[in-house]
Amino acid sequence: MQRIGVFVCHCGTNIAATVDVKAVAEALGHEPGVVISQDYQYMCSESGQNLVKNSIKEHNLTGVVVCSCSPRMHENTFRKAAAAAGLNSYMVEIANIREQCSWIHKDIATATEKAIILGKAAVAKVHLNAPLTAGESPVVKRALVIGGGIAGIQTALDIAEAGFDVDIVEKNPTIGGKMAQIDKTFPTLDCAACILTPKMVEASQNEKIHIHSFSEVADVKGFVGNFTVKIKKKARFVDETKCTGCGLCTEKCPMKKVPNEFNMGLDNRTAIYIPFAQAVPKVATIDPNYCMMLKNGKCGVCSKVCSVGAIDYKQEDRIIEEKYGAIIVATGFNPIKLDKYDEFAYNQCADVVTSLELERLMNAAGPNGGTLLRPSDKTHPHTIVFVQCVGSRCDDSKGKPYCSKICCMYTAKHAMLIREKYPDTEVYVFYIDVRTPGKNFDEFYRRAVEQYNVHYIKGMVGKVTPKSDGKIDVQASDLLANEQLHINADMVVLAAAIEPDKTARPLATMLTTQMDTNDFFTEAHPKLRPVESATAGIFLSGACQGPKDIPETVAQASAAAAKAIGLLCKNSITCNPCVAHSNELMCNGCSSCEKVCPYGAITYVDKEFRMPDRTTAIRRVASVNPAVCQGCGACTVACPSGAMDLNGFSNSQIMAEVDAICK
Amino acid sequence: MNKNLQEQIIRSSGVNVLKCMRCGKCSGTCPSYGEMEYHPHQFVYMVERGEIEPLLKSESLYKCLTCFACVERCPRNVEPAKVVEAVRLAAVRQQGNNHLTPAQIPDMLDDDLPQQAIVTAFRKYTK
Amino acid sequence: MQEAMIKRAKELLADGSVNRVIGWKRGEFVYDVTPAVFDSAEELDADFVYDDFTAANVSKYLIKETKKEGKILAFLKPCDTYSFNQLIKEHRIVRENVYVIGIPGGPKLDAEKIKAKGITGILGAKNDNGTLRIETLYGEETMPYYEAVSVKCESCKSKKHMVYDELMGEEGDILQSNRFDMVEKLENMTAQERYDFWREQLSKCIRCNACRNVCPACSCEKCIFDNPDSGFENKAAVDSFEENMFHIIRAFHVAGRCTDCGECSRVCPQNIPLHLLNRKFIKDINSLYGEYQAGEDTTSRAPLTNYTTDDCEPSIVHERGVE
Amino acid sequence: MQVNENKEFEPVIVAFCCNWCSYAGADLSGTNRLNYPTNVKIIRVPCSCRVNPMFILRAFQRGADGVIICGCHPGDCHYTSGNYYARRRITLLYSMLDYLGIERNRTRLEWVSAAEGAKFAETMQKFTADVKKLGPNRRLEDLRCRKQ
Repeated sequence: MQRIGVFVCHCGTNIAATVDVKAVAEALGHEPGVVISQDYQYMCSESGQNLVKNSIKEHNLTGVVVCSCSPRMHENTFRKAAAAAGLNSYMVEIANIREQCSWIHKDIATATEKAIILGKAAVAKVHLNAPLTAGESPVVKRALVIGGGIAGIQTALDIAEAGFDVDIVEKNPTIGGKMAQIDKTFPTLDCAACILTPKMVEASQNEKIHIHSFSEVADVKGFVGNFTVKIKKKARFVDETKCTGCGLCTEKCPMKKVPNEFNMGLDNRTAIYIPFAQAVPKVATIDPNYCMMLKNGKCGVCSKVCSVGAIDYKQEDRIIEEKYGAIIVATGFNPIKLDKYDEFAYNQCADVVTSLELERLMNAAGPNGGTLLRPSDKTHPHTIVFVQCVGSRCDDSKGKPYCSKICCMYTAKHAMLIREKYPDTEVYVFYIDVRTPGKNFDEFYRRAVEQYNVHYIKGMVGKVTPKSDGKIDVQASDLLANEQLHINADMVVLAAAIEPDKTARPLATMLTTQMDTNDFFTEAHPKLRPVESATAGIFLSGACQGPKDIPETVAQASAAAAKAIGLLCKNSITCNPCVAHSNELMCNGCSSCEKVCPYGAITYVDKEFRMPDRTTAIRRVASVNPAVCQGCGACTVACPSGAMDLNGFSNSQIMAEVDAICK
Repeated sequence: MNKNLQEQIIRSSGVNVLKCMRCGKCSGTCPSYGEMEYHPHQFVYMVERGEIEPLLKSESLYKCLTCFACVERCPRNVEPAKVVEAVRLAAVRQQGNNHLTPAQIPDMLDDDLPQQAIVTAFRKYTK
Repeated sequence: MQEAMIKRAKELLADGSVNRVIGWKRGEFVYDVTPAVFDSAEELDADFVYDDFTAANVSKYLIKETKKEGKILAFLKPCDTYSFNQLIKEHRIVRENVYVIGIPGGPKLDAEKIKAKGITGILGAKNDNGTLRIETLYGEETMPYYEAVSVKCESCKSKKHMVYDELMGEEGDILQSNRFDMVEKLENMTAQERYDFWREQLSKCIRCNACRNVCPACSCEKCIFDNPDSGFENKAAVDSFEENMFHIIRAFHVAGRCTDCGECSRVCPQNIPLHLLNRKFIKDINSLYGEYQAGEDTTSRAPLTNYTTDDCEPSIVHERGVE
Repeated sequence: MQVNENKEFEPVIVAFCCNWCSYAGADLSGTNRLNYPTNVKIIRVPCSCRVNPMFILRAFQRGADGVIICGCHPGDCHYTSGNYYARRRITLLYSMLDYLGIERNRTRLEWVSAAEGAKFAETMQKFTADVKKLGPNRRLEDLRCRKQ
């Protein structure tokens, strides 16, 4: 029989206001095996913990039940306290009487009754607890960064700085991501390329960083400290090791009518291409959808002009496999498609553009060499209307429910840059709210209004109508003047909502990390663990976790790196001892458990057994690798004989809880 | 502030006026804007504040074309046109208020107006 | 058939291909035929039986037998071969240690059905063109043949052997059976009717464990119901629901593994239609996750150790059929 | 089972919640003070695939009036595939219970993420109301044990 101590926490009034804690302590004190039952103001406080520690020693306790907040909150606190008093940490069970009782119920009588039942269930479980010892598993000292935008680059640089090898997997031919497409950055108005490209070069030259561009993660196996990842290196039909990036092939390629995705399709590139001048790696890539040699075997110009013989039309996708201790997700974002917002005429009129398209239109390396011209007729626009919140802050059926966060600031930036460069231009910004929480952000926005005379109008554009004279009628409401406006504009710029990259969802499934309904990765704790996923060893960097501007992205990238470094520094990590184990005497060797194990933790061994009639027989029995097992319990249900059981959540423990609740 | 009327309008329209984020897109998109005293976003806001009487008295009620452009465009699915319609219904339902008398009819007639429309309108706007 | 089988068994014993034979011998009564292991030609001559009362499935015995020294000869009816394959899949039978001869199967006779007609002192029975001629201590009795056919053979699913090293007699086909008719009938009842039906049936259970002991899928080294550590041990009913729980859990444990050999119902002394539980699972698996016949092969993944990402939700149970 | 005529029937409801999504979702409904009936008692399991059908039967056997299982949404399982196996097992078990004449509304499986505190509370309210409507679980009683 266990000697159990029960400790009921008041949590100030959080619990005590709706649960009669004294009655709970009293009732649980009568449960079999309970030798001491006490209540206390704050069990998690130092003195509360000391109460537990002293009671363990004084009453020689073999089990502890704490009736308090969720085990997700303080289970570890009390486990550590128990361990400090010489009791195995896994002899502690928590009855959740705050989140699952006092906070949701109002009637003291029924809430107290429920708290007692929850306590009884925990006592019943502790009776069947057994001391567990955690094993250890080694940590592979290498990190994988998925995504090579500013988030991924910063994370990789920081991890490399700490002395660990890092691989960056980037799906595009070059790293750089969205920041490489941006012209200037707010609120300083410095050139994005000027601050990004040195980092790209630094990443490519750092011998600890290995860039797999034009590659994708194909498969992830394993667990924290020991992931095995398959990376698909897509065929770029150019030998990366030979190509010098001279660009001769891109000049000679006869297929010149390929929409240039780097310039948002506003101009064209060739079938063999280098996305932009500062690309890293600066290696050409052949687009198989347009290359005539790959499509019908007629051409081969690039191969002829290449002086180093880097062109390889026969190249195929390659899978490489590598082991990592930590994985950092930095898959970033994209602007949403605007097809369903007919009212803004985005699909009907070339002069209605998205903000990212405007970045390219204004960029010196963009389609117009940095002169802002209307895409339709290449004339200088005199009236430009900016529309904020296009697809952001919508009802779910109409767009994204969240604020995309960066639009207010980049719109102010655009407006200001235009007014600076072309003072003859009238700029209107239709806003719902101007959101500028950030260092020097509101000052920046005020400058746009006060210094640059940008017309900020509180209201939303209702309708955009392209007219036959090439102008665009913008119909909107001015809520403060309480009037409807018509603006005869030359260009309309839509601040499209941003959404996570489409590759994030399948990746999350591979990584077994959680996502919210918008496909942003969910952090382990919204406040206290913002750069970790709930899955150990997987970290989150940048906009894959939620909309972010560049400084925030970089800050989070470094934070994720710090967390990853903290893991990589360790030689081994303590495993979760709540793993499955097989009772060989009962195991049939039927392989059911092996088939459902998501980690391949179960293998079979032939063992000799003494039979009842004193003969011996060799039987095939399951054996669990405790370092690989993650403790999901799928095997325990697949096992018909009940040979497979789970530490900490055994069949008998769960049934004891069921019995206690149903009594 | 008229709580009863406010509740009636919210219930009969099925619109949650609290969803409105005051962007004004409804009014930005409204083709009858110029003829209305109170604009679509004001309907939503005034119902939220319980200021129903001015709306009931306003000609704006009958200027709404029920074209549903505001419903279509509202980013938050607030459906202002349904609020307008609900206020209109509330006006119609007010006991003893005949909005139309038989004597007024002859002046309104013109050759293009279908007979059925006259009958329907008469039914709708009288008690 | 019996003579041919004995002859072939003796040959294989003689040339050393096998050192034992698993077959059947008679018990106290002529219809009381049970599996038995024979070591010599003499034993075969004396006791080996294969007749219309020989219904038992010997596959399960091979779990233990194939772990012994030498090779054993097993005669398997078509339905037995499914069980045999399933046990191979589950690594329970050592295939190298068994020589399988496929033999024609049923329909087999159910002595209980004959006795139910008031016919006692049975000494033998023969099918004579649809009429069963029963030799008894008190002279010959007759009854319609089909009325004496055992339940498990009434809805035979296959006359084809899934596995054999050698075949005696003609190979048959997989049949279009009506085995789900009764399940469907139950499904179409109201919940109250179903409840009443099962309450009456399962209330008959005396917990003799015959169903479990005969079932080739119920071949655990130690049954959880016998294991004091499992938390499920209960040999005698302590609560009114216990027997019912036993049968539901047993059906669940064999779900996806049960080949529908029908032995459970055949051996039940209380005539509980236990096969209707197993067939419900089989029918559900077929309709929800695609056709699956346990024991058809030795490699495929069983439905319960498999999944697809677009499997139906459990709410389908609440949406279809009769409430 | 004795039901006091004067007192409203209060069902015993056992909820199995996976540690990663649904238990966290339950905690969230607590954090947001979203009320659901006291009848619901939660048992924490690592994953919905840990829920052995035997636990459900045991609960019914020992007097539960309803059993609900909550897990991560399909595709979001912390262990990749656990809830897919659970989905098959629980579907088949519920179908069997239905076949045995146990009322459908006594069993449920619901996917609740860690972010869905409101959904958790709503689900529990609805489920409790449904079970309450059914009254005490009659179980599959043994006719021989029947008190005359």
